[in-house]
Amino acid sequence: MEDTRTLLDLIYILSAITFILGFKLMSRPATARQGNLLSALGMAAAVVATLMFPEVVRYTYILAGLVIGAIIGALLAYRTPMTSMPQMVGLLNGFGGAASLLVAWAEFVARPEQPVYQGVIIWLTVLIGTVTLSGSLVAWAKLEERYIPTKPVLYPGQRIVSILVLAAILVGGIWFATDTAAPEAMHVLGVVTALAFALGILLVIPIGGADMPVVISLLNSYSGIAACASGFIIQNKLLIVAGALVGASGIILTLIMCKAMNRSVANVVLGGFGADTPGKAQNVAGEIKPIKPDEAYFILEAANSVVIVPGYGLAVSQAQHTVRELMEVMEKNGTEVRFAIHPVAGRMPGHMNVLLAEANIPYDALVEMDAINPTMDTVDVCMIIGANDVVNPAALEDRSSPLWGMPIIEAHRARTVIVMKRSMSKGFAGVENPLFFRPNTRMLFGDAKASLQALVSEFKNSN
Amino acid sequence: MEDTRTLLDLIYILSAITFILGFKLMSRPATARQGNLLSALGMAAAVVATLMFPEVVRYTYILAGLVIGAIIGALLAYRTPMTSMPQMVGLLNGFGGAASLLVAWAEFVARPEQPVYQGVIIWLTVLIGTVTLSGSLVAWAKLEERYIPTKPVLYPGQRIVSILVLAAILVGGIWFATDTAAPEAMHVLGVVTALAFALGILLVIPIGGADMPVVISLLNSYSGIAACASGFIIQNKLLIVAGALVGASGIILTLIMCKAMNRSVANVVLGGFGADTPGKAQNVAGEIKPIKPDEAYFILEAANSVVIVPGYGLAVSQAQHTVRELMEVMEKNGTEVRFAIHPVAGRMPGHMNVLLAEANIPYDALVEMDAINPTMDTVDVCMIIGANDVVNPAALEDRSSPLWGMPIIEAHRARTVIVMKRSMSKGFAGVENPLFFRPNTRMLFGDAKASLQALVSEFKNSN
Amino acid sequence: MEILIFLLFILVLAIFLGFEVISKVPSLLHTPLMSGSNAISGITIVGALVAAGLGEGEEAAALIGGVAVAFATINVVGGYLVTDRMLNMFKKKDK
Amino acid sequence: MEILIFLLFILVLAIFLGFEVISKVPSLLHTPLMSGSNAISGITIVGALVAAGLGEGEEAAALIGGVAVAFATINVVGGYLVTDRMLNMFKKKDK
Amino acid sequence: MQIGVPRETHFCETRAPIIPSDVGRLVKLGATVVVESGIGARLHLSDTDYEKAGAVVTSNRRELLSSSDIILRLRKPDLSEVTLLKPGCLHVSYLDPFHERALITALAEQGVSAVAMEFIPRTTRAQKMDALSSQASLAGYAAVILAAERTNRVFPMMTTPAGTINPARVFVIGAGVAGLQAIATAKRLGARVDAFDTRPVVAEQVRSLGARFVEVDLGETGQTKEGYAQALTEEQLRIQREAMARQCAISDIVITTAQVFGKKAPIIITREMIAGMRPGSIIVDLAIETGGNTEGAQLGQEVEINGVRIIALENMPGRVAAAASQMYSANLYNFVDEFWDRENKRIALNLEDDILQACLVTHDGKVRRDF
Amino acid sequence: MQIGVPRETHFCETRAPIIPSDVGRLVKLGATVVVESGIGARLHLSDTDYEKAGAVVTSNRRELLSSSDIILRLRKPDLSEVTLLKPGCLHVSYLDPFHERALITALAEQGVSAVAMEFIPRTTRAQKMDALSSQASLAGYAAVILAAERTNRVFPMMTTPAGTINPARVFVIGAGVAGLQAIATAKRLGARVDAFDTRPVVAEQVRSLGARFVEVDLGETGQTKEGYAQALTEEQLRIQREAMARQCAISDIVITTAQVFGKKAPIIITREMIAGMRPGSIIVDLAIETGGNTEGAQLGQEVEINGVRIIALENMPGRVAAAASQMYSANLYNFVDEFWDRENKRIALNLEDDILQACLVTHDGKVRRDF
Ligand SMILES: NC(=O)c1ccc[n+]([C@@H]2O[C@H](COP(=O)([O-])OP(=O)(O)OC[C@H]3O[C@@H](n4cnc5c(N)ncnc54)[C@H](OP(=O)(O)O)[C@@H]3O)[C@@H](O)[C@H]2O)c1
Ligand SMILES: NC(=O)c1ccc[n+]([C@@H]2O[C@H](COP(=O)([O-])OP(=O)(O)OC[C@H]3O[C@@H](n4cnc5c(N)ncnc54)[C@H](OP(=O)(O)O)[C@@H]3O)[C@@H](O)[C@H]2O)c1
Ligand SMILES: NC(=O)c1ccc[n+]([C@@H]2O[C@H](COP(=O)([O-])OP(=O)(O)OC[C@H]3O[C@@H](n4cnc5c(N)ncnc54)[C@H](O)[C@@H]3O)[C@@H](O)[C@H]2O)c1
Ligand SMILES: NC(=O)c1ccc[n+]([C@@H]2O[C@H](COP(=O)([O-])OP(=O)(O)OC[C@H]3O[C@@H](n4cnc5c(N)ncnc54)[C@H](O)[C@@H]3O)[C@@H](O)[C@H]2O)c1
Repeated sequence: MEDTRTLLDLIYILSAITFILGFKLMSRPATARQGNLLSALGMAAAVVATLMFPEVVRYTYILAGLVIGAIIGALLAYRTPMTSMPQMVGLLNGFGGAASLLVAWAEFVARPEQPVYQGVIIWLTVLIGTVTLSGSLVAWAKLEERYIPTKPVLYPGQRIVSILVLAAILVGGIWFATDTAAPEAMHVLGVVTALAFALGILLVIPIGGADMPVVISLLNSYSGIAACASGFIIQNKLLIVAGALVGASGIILTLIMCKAMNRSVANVVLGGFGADTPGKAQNVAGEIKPIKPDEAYFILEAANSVVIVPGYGLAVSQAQHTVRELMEVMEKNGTEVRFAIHPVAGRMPGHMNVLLAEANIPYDALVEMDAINPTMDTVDVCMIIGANDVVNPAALEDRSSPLWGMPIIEAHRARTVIVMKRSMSKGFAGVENPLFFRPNTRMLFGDAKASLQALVSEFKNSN
Repeated sequence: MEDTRTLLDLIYILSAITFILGFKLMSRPATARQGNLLSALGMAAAVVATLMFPEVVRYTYILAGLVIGAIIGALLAYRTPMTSMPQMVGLLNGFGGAASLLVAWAEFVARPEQPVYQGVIIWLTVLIGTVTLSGSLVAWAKLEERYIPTKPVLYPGQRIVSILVLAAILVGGIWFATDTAAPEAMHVLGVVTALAFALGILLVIPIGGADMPVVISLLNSYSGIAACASGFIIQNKLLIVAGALVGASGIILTLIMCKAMNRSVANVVLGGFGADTPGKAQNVAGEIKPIKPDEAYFILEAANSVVIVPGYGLAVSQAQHTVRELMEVMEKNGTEVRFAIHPVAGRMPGHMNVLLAEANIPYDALVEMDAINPTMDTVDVCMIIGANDVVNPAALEDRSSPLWGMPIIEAHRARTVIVMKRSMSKGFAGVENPLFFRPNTRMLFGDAKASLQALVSEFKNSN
Repeated sequence: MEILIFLLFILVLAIFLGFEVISKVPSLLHTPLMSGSNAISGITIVGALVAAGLGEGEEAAALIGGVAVAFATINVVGGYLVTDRMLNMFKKKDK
Repeated sequence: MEILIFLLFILVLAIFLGFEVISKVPSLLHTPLMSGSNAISGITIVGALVAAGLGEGEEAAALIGGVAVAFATINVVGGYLVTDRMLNMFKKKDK
Repeated sequence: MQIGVPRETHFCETRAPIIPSDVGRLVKLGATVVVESGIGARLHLSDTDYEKAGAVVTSNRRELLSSSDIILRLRKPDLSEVTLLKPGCLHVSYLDPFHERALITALAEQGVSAVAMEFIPRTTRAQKMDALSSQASLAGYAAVILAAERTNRVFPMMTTPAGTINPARVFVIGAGVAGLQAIATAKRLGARVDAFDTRPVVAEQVRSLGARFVEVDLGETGQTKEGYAQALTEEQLRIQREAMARQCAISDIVITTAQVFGKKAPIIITREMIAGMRPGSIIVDLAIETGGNTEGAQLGQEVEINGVRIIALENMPGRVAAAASQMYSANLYNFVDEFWDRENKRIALNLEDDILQACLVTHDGKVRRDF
Repeated sequence: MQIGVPRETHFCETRAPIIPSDVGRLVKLGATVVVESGIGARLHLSDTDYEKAGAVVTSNRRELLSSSDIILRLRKPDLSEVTLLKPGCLHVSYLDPFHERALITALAEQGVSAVAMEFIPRTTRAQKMDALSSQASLAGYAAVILAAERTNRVFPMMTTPAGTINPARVFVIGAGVAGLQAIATAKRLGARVDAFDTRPVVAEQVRSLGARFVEVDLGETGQTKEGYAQALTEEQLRIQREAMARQCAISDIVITTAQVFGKKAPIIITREMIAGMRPGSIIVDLAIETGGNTEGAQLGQEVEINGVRIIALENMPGRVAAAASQMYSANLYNFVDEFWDRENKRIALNLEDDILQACLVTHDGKVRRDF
């Protein structure tokens, strides 16, 4: 008996280790899959060990729950199209919250008499678990673009309602925890649960669809905290360790995601009430998709062939040396890098040649427009650095364009196009460039030199 | 009573947190001092809390120990010249090991009847603590260059002797742990202690003086493990946490140090039996001090004025673009960067000009030899990139040198000199360069371009 | 109380570890990592199992526990599988 | 035994934390960091204090404990002071 | 359709209007190409080279001129040759329209559709046929090379055992196409380069080549919608000259390219300014064919004033004739290609086209635009 | 001590042996400096410039020559002037010692201590007085500028709306001081540069300038301890010519600098090789003053063979006379300074010194070294 306990505890320690290692491995692309597998193994071990617990005497519900859960889980996982992954994660997360809240309820139902501190913990678990559940459901619905409008839902007095609900939950908590054995305790807890459900909705519904990933990450952290709290209820070390890991790392991850979006968490969660997303649709068909250097890095890292199209902006930012550096690191990474020079790029004939020669880019790496265009379909990434008119597809497609008829470098035909410029402003010819709105185009805004330097650092830091 | 305990435990948790945070802070130059202070505070809190322990009833020995220890500790800390710091750390570390071993002894003497597993832990603590003590003493003596020769002490059968001693200790351990209450147990433990002392000496004495820092780091990790083990003896969570932190981080630190020296731990500790150090003294007076890019970075980061002396090696490695990059990051860091071009640098008149112009280094940044020499004393760092003859002080100091009388760039007069070249090989004139052996010179070996790139990355990663 | 202190100790260490363990994650991995850690948060299944396994006279609690097991299992199974599917996409190009 | 398990849990977490907490240390900080962590390893003073504080009938153990306190104190006091002195040297240039 | 390309007859013309590879491309379009014998002689291109590319080589210039549907040439035609042309034919060349009213009237009267290369618009689409640009760019390059050859200084800085040689200072006035290329070339050679232009947008372009832009506050200057500079007021010119004088005094090489489209080039460097310059300095005046920016400059000559050598050679692109011919020839080909009706293998002038609107000066017996 | 500097009289000499700033430095040493009137005229330096720097200007050349304790000049003295020199005086100039036995005997007989600039050793310490280096380097630069001016191609690649112009291909044979500078200059201008030399150590130096080294397996070649090339065997020369022929055929500009110290320069480019080159190509022969590397090259002339222009002008450094004079003058000053006794304000020749060992050809009435 005592020995089984010890054995179980040792298994728990091992599971905790797999979770920690799993996290480590998952933060690097190369090892992420193993990390996930490892932590899944740890989870399986923990489940099996728990089933051997001396307290576990009834298996009907357990079996039923496991079978039903596994089937639904597997179906969800395999049926969901890849594009709906974020909302799926949100949904699953909500279920985790539900489980924690139910565990708290079960403990309370089983042993209504609890010391005050346990009462507090039960209340807390219910609160956090429920908020996670309802918040996740809203996030899911928003991303699915069903049931709830994607854009922020705003109404006057929003904050006050939320604060009132929260206050009511607090009062309920005090009431409940001071005497969990009181006859009305169950009802109080019931009301708290309902209010918490409402709170979750209230908190998430005013946030725009584009910010949902951050919200989901935050809710994920909550579900970890809920699990951790329920660990205190049943005094289970593994729950505490795993829950705390998820809770803390979730917060960090949320911060990282916000930073990558150039937003603060507060801005997303609070001020974000109705914030507009940075890349809004414009007149031209399609949407602008801005990216950050680290994402551009991942695109370039995976590319086998890259064509760089330099333009006047490269000269303005005097980025010729940096572009050579980028070329070198990409070539080291096994990527074929070529430069396609448009005849009118820059502000004088041969402008680009002057720059590239100064940076010692070998003549062999330069390809003429006529030579590059036929191969453009097979190019993984076409990177456009401070060029605009010379890659404007309107020259081929729009008879009314002043550029109509001019041969261009057909960058739009590459698999992915990365455009580096500072803003959406026009080029020399003063015309809008539909390339920037194409589905396969990503805009990397900023001074060309700064963007290139960021890319080079990404390459250098990653090995 | 119960409440005091809880309070104490809470204080322990806080101390543990200060240690963790202290470690974090100490791994960045800017915050290292606060980190140290924070962990000292945590330590003080832990000591005070322990003094309030209900078990602590006698204060004479405690007071005596504290006073004597504090005085000696403070004296050692303030009297030691800065240059002897590493050995001082080694010595202090040995005292920590001694304390752990004595704690184990005390527990054994106080309660000779112990379960087997406690016996094992006591034995382990004594073993590790004692090895730490004697090993540290040897390391200290080696670094002090007193009592023991600095160079590896080798004798035939070294390994066999060590293994025999270790085996005897193991046997002693089994004997001791199976029945700690047996009359001969104390003698057995005494013998184990003595043998462990010998083992520590045997393990460290064959390692050369240059590797001592690594050894001390490893012993430091041991002393953490010893503290951790003694925590198990008296079932103290703080000892376990702090000891494990030190033990684990010590191992990491040891690995990092070995990596920085381009050695493996095994090579240092085992194969290192008699390994020769990479930078050995040569005919010329003085010693070569190789450094790694990260150290060079710290020197440059702190410099207000840097003079770069380019030479033929810069051209060979085609590092002109990289040197401009380095210049830019240094200037961004607020450092004044100038280039001093020696008239005969390179292999044709104006060779350096061609390179630097290609890299777009502004003419204003170039200073002539005659203009730079008078100001050299005020230059923080003179960085010599692939130059050799043109900075050879023998031209000024050694009448027998073939370079005698040639004006040189007087790099040796700068506060610190960093020389980047691939090896110790000579320049065009084929003569030895005493500059490389000066006390204020550091050699950054490697292809100039690679070294410069490493430096640039250091600058970029650090903000 | 002693046990609570222990749990607290463990909590503190785990939180720190949680903060440390994730430091620089490329944005490419944000979603998978979120999803993977979501699966780990399904550890609450352990608590659910204990509740659902409660014996005689604890019908109600056990039933709630059973539902909790179901939810937690969806979270765990779905979470790990989804994560794996996502990561599968990032397989390095074959060079 | 329960307590031992707790201690083990704590040990494991602390070890991981130890590994994580130090990742990239510039070689400039190697010696100070070593010295600082050496001071922390003087935590054994806590054990020494308990031993030295033992009451009647434990003369011998208390005496040993007292010596242990002395050694540990040297380690702690000397360690922190030395570290501080070293770090003091690296003060940033005033820009 | 027959395309005829006569040999250039001007004594100082070293370029050829068309090179064999473009003859080949024209033949591919479905045209018959007739070239005059000796057309490429000064480029070391033999008649056989042209024949191999598919041209018919003839010595009968009159016949060539009168039988071709399209005439491609470089310099403006002699007035005497206009009457030989086939009425209704397309004639593409420089025409110097601001000074050659008579010639243009004659072309109109002959019923020729005459295109003036000078009037190709400076739009992005028209750049491939823009000979003004292609030739100006080479002129900028040639000016720097010429200056480097003539000066007794070296351009780059050289730190040598025998002392440090300071880099030459080059000052470029007018940073249009020619000026920018001059800046780039001088920079490449290692000189310290300063530049000035009245159009404010040029400052960024100058800096994008790594040179310094000399800031002078002239007040409002502006540019035409074509991108050409506007003429300055007398007061503005005075302020400019003052600033230029200071800069010239410290420069070793001054290259002037300032032009105002359709007007005489402004005088920017006066005799006093020259007197303020160091003996041994060099001025290259690239605006000489429209009157010159330098007082005392003589078309086609190198004169020395106070030890300052003023180079005002004509036909600067002709100094790098191989490159200049290649580019001009491509400009001509691109022009024909743009208006070629591939189905019927003939030229088809769409008079609505904005390029033709600008450059087709005579058509159907009428002069089509005023200038 | 009086230092006398006569004016250079050779008709094609544009350089001055000394420039005013170095006159000033010599005066500071405590010497009296006398220069001949008109010494700097071709550099636009007036007599007043020299006077301002502290020189005495005289028109009496004979007097100058016979009264000075030290004579500094550029070219070798006329045999007729040797007898004018003050016995025991120090005479520093080029002496062309391999061809001027009679001159050197005369100098010895006159009791002059004559230093031959050609014999300044190629050591690191002596570099500051090494005129061979300083002038060769400028010759390399001037050769490229001259070639760029003469060719009708442009050096850099230009991708333009009117097609892409390929970079010129430059081939440098002999990558000593002059060759390296030629490589650097051509690279700067944007050309594709290849180079060859028989000394294997040079490959790294060529690559350090970003050019391609043409690998030819000649077997053992080696260099003297002075760093000069050794003459090749006939067989080796044949192999070399073959490889060079291939490279020349694809080059637009060929610059030859191959010399073997003290011997006639090797013929590397034969007439057949020239015939294999493209018409319009250019050869600049920098070795012409020691006989030339090109068959058919004429000293002081530009000849055309099969459309290939062979430029073999003399005094190439003189084309950038300002820089060349500055450097030569510094070389002279550095020489005087090196052996100046500052206490007694006089020259003090330490005959043991390794530099003097090498370059002092006559002393005390005797010819001191053989060559
Ligand atoms: N080649 C010639 O001889 C010549 C002569 C005169 C005119 N042109 C004309 O110039 C045009 C050349 O085309 P192009 O594609 O090279 O240039 P472009 O169409 O003028 O576009 C340049 C782009 O670079 C961006 N940019 C400017 N500074 C930048 C910086 N520091 N960092 C990043 N991006 C920067 C600008 O966008 P942001 O402001 O958003 O950054 C701009 O859209 C053609 O229209 C051509 O006709 C050519
Ligand atoms: N300026 C001229 O006209 C001229 C002409 C001919 C000769 N020289 C002579 O050349 C010398 C010039 O002096 P200097 O100081 O410039 O050069 P140096 O004395 O020849 O020294 C160059 C140093 O660069 C190092 N090096 C070579 N390749 C490298 C690489 N890839 N990365 C890092 N380091 C590299 C070499 O050491 P490692 O092998 O250890 O890396 C070598 O010691 C003088 O003696 C001068 O007299 C000059
Ligand atoms: N769209 C295209 O692709 C294209 C192609 C070629 C040129 N362009 C544009 O055409 C325009 C004209 O170029 P260009 O080189 O033929 O011009 P240009 O030859 O008419 O004049 C040369 C330069 O002299 C300058 N200038 C005039 N008066 C001056 C004065 N008093 N002082 C100093 N500078 C003076 C002008 O501003 C111009 O930059 C430019 O804007 C150029 O960018 C456009
Ligand atoms: N110590 C110094 O500081 C210093 C200074 C200047 C020169 N040097 C050295 O002096 C040496 C001579 O330089 P230089 O320029 O006066 O040499 P040079 O003028 O005598 O010859 C020019 C070049 O032609 C090459 N050459 C000879 N025969 C050839 C052949 N058949 N084919 C191809 N190339 C051939 C030589 O190797 C040399 O590189 C070099 O080693 C140079 O590095 C040293």
